[in-house]
Amino acid sequence: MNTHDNGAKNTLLTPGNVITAIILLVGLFITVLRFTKGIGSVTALDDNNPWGIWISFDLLCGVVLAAGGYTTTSAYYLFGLKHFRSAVRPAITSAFLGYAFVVFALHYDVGQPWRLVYPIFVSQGTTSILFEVGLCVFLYVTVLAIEFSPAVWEWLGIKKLRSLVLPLTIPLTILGVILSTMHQSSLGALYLIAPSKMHPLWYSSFIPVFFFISSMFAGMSMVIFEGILAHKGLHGKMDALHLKQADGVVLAFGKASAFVMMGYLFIRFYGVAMDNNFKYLFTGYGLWFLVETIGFVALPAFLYAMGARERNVSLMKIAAVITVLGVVLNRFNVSQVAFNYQLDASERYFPHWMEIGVSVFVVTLIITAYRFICTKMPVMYEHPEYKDAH
Amino acid sequence: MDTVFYSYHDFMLATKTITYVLMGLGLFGLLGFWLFLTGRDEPIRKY
Amino acid sequence: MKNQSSLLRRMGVFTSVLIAFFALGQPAQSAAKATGARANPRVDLVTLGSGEKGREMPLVKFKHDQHTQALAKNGKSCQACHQTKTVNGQEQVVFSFKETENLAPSAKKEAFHASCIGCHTELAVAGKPTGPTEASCRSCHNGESGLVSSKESMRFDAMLHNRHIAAKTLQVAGAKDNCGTCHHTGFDAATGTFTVKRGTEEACLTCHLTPAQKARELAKNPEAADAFGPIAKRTPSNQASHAMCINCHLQVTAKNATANSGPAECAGCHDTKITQHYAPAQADIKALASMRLDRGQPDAVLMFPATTKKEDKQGGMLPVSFDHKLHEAAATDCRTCHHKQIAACSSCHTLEGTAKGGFVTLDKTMHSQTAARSCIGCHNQATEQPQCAGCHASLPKRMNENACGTCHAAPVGVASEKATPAALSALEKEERSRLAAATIQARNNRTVTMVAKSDIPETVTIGILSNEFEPSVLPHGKIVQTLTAKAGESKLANAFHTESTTLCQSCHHNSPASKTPPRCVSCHAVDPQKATSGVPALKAAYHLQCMTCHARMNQKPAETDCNGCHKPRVK
Amino acid sequence: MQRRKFLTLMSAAGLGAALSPASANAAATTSFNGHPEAVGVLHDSVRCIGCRKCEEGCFKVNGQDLPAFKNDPSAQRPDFADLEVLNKKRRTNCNTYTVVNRYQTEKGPVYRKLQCNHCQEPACASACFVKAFVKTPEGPVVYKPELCVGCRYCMVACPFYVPTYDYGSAWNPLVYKCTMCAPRIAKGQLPGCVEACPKEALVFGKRTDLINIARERIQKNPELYDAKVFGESEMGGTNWLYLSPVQHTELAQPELGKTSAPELTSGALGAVAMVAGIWPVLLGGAYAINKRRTKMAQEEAKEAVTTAVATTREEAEAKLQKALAKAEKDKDAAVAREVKKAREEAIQETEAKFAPPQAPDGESTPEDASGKEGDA
Repeated sequence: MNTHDNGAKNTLLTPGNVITAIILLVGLFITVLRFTKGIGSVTALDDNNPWGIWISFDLLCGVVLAAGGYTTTSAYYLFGLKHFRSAVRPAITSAFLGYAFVVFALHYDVGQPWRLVYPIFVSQGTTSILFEVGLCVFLYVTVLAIEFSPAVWEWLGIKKLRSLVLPLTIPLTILGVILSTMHQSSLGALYLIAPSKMHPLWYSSFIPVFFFISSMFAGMSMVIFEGILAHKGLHGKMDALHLKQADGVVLAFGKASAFVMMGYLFIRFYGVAMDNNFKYLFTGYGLWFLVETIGFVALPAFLYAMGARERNVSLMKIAAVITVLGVVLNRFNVSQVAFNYQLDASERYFPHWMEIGVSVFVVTLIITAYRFICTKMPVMYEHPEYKDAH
Repeated sequence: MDTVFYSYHDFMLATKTITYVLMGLGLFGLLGFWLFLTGRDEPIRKY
Repeated sequence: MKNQSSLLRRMGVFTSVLIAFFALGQPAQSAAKATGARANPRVDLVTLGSGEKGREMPLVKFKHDQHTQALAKNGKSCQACHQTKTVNGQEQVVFSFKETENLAPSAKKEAFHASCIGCHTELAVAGKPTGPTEASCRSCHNGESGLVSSKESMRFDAMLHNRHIAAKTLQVAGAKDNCGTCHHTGFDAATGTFTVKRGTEEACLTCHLTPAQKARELAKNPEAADAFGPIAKRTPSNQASHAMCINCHLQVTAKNATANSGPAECAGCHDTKITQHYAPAQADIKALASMRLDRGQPDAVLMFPATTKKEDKQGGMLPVSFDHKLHEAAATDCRTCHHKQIAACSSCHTLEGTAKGGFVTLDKTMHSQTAARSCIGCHNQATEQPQCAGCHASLPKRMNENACGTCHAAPVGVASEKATPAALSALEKEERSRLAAATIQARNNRTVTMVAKSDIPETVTIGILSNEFEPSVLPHGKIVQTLTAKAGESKLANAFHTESTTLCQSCHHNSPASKTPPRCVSCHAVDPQKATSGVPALKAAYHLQCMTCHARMNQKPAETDCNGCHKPRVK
Repeated sequence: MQRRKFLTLMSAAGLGAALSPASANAAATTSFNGHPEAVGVLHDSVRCIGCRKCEEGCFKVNGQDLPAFKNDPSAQRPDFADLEVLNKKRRTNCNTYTVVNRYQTEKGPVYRKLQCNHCQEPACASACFVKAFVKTPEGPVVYKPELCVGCRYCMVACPFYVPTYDYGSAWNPLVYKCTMCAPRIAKGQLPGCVEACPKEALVFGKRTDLINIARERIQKNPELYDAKVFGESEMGGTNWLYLSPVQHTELAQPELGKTSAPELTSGALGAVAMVAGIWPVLLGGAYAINKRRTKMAQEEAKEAVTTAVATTREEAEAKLQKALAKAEKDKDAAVAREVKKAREEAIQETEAKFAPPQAPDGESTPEDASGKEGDA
């Protein structure tokens, strides 16, 4: 893909291209293996551990890190924060890609991916939290696709479709927030059903709230984080407004993140208090819990706050990276470390390299697709023809 | 038309199905009501 | 070029996210699973500490016996660590470290450090093997050493008791026995002398409460007192027993090194295998076993239900002729039945219940199914020995209403009109005792004749269910003989198995005793689907009966060895 | 009329059933105790001898449906006479619906059978998003393979680690678990394992009867049994019940509490409806407030400018009049020109002073402020 920009043939064998090519080849190889020999041939999953990193990383992390979509659109469209204008399209783009690839990755994990539409169209298990997740993700991908589509129409020059979609912006934004609230929290609620299998420090009847609140700052931090990456890789694609607003977006989202994270930190400990789990804080798991909450929530919240006070954008960028890592850590803690904690070490799960391979493959695809979209479509810049209307 | 539920699960299955349908209707209903509510505020601008 | 390097960098970030998790995640998991050092159990561990607040070091787990032995090797005595005082005219070792009792924690710590390190250093200078010296704190303060105490409570059982009574080295001036050596009713701290009163002996723990008991009582009421005086002044049981036993053992050894003086180190009393360590000579066992403690107790008593109500003095039930002598030999010690204090059961437990008896009524005291001290509870436990458990495991443990008369029977040789609770309780104490003894005698003389061998089948062939197996041949005669022989060994069984068909009824249950009991299939349906709820079907009934009995009596074949009973059918 | 129309609509959609008053508040005032006729099995660990006959019986009934044996008659059958396997901790898998495990306790070895417990409130059914698990009124929890998507959430949800998955199949991987021999029960036969048990350590019957039998056994032999019937209330109760000589936790039976799976998730599911109901109101409100506020700010600014301009104009006019009067007095045209210039200067100055407030980033974007796209 990179060669599209550079054109020259001698750049085809750059390290980046070679690595991308290797990852894609390995990914394709695992894909073939997965769909000919079964899930067991490429994963370390077993009867005690039915959900591996394809759920932990591709689904849980994938969805939470794509939360930038709803945070940015609601900030701009609903709360009228105009200086987020340039962040809206990139955020919607990455959210749409994130969700699309979550759905894509799910095809590897579920046994019969061709039946993925069953819960919606064939047999509705409405008591299931997963039904709700499935329904919301299905609807939200649709919403994001529509929200994202103007960029495509502008790119392709189809004005009619573009003008058909634009009036839907506000209802779609509100629907997006509703759906995000539902499924972000429901991803946590998935674990409500298994109190006996979860470590008490991570099991709480408030886990849906924890997931939702953390999705807010995860989304905001991810916008900042993606901004860092985009500025390195796609600087040339940004217009003046984007470049001008970039620091303002970081400062505003960083400040908001800091405040939300403090609230989140408190409710995590209220959760511990309400289930009287203080005794577990002095165990190995407790230490790990403190690493997660203090090291990856309180610390970045303080870094954000300092950055906000001193108008220090680079400090906030560091905080964003730690926050994103912390949210990933939290999702892994809930879904892997705390889950099945009571089993013997020999019965616990550790991913097969091919599982990691698929996850890396998916991430590479996202990046590649993102680069393609950003280089082709008006995402980082405003399309000259629709400049005033955007 | 009184159905007897022997398990909470069956009860939930019935009530949640209805709730989901109502939720869908409710969302559209609210949108409609919003348009009705703000209909005289100013003409909807077309682009 | 810029694009490629940024892609590389991005990949790096995502990979490090993954690596960061797994690298960080693992130690947390392993830390939570980690267990302590391997357990090293010892009998002689004494935990030493000064009681200082905010200490930095773990408490010392002191190996007492190792030090006793080392001191002896180096020609030192207990006085190296312990002080002495004079009690009953003899110099006795006080079992706390030096004069540290009343020291402040910091001073106590200094004393420990000075003595331990001082002694170790002294030996080190002399070139002898020794323990840790200066500046090796963790050698003694080693919390994670894995050292765990395997100390058991001392069990002063009947055999050990009898050995002390028979010991010639123990004598009390002016008394015909040596009970006063240990049993005392009071202690005069000023003169250091005991007061002794024969016939009032109690267990040590009756007065010398355990430290925990004492603390509990004093917490409730600092001036708590019982029949033996104020509790606050009482030496706790651990101090009392160490002072009495070990000092006596040491003194006997001091007088005569060859005397069989009893242990002075921890392992001697607190090891689980104490009876092996100090087993009496084989020749003495019989003599010791037949010895009887003499506290003026009766051989036989007529036990009446006691009531606190004057007008209802006689109670309703016939008295039990209780063989006290037999039970003395069967019980481990007096406290098996007499728990708090040696007295008649009815002094605390009445029909109505009293505060003194914890409101446990006399009825419960004697008949509780589960309490180890009650008659029924203890007899129930006896049915769990292998020779009894085969039959009794399948029988309900509950008392049935016909069983009352087995114990509550009219005494032998009393005219039926006089055999009423009222008339019997009006008799003189000696006469009641004589009646009880005569009744017990008659009971012991009774023999139960088993059903004649000719009346029972030698083998029974069970073929009604045979499918993949040949019919099973049950060695019926052999089973009856074995059960009869085993039951015959037990005095308890002889007393309670009163009918010739009693043994039969453990298998041929739930039907009137008979030489021709109904066939199993008359109650147990062949088809499990047609069986009455709660009644096992035939196959299960056989297996339940046979397997349970075999397992309880440790008989072959194993439960899962099908071919042990069934020959496989050749197809 | 409206109400009737509404109800008719509802009924037409097949939803009327559960709207009737009796079940409307069922969750708050009624307890669900399972179907009274539901059957189950009682496993008595006091009786169980670990002979593995139940495993064999299960295999006889279900073996041909298990992945390893389905299409492969030559596949090696398990050797159920081998009791050495009891030394290992085993669990069910896609080729075994039931296993017996041995646990060393103070009362010697004790055996416990593992298989689906056929919960009264099945976590698997509650978790399944395609209703592939159904709790039948007869008792068994049955699986519908034709619906299964293979998400394995049932395996996450089951507190007993029962559902297993055929990870080896590429095209038709399914969940496998004990069926309580539902087809056999329908024909009046006993489940395979129950039929095979030589000691009636497994008793089949109505769940309500089984609880009575279990209680009776405990009461008759309190020293043989732990007083708890496992499964009576665990996670809302199970149709397999267990008696044990020791505490059930010693037999690796989890400590579960009484809250059933649907109760655990009902709160979160209820919140969904509230989010769908309240969020549009709050967010729509927020949007409207912001829009209105922006508009008000604009209008205020406009008004301020108008007023200021008007005032200045008046003042300037007065000045002009004065100057004109003076000029007339002086009849000096040159002075009049000067005054006119001063007036224009004053207007310009005031207009600059009351110009619309600038955005924080210094950007003045009138088209932003109107929020054009948002005017849906």
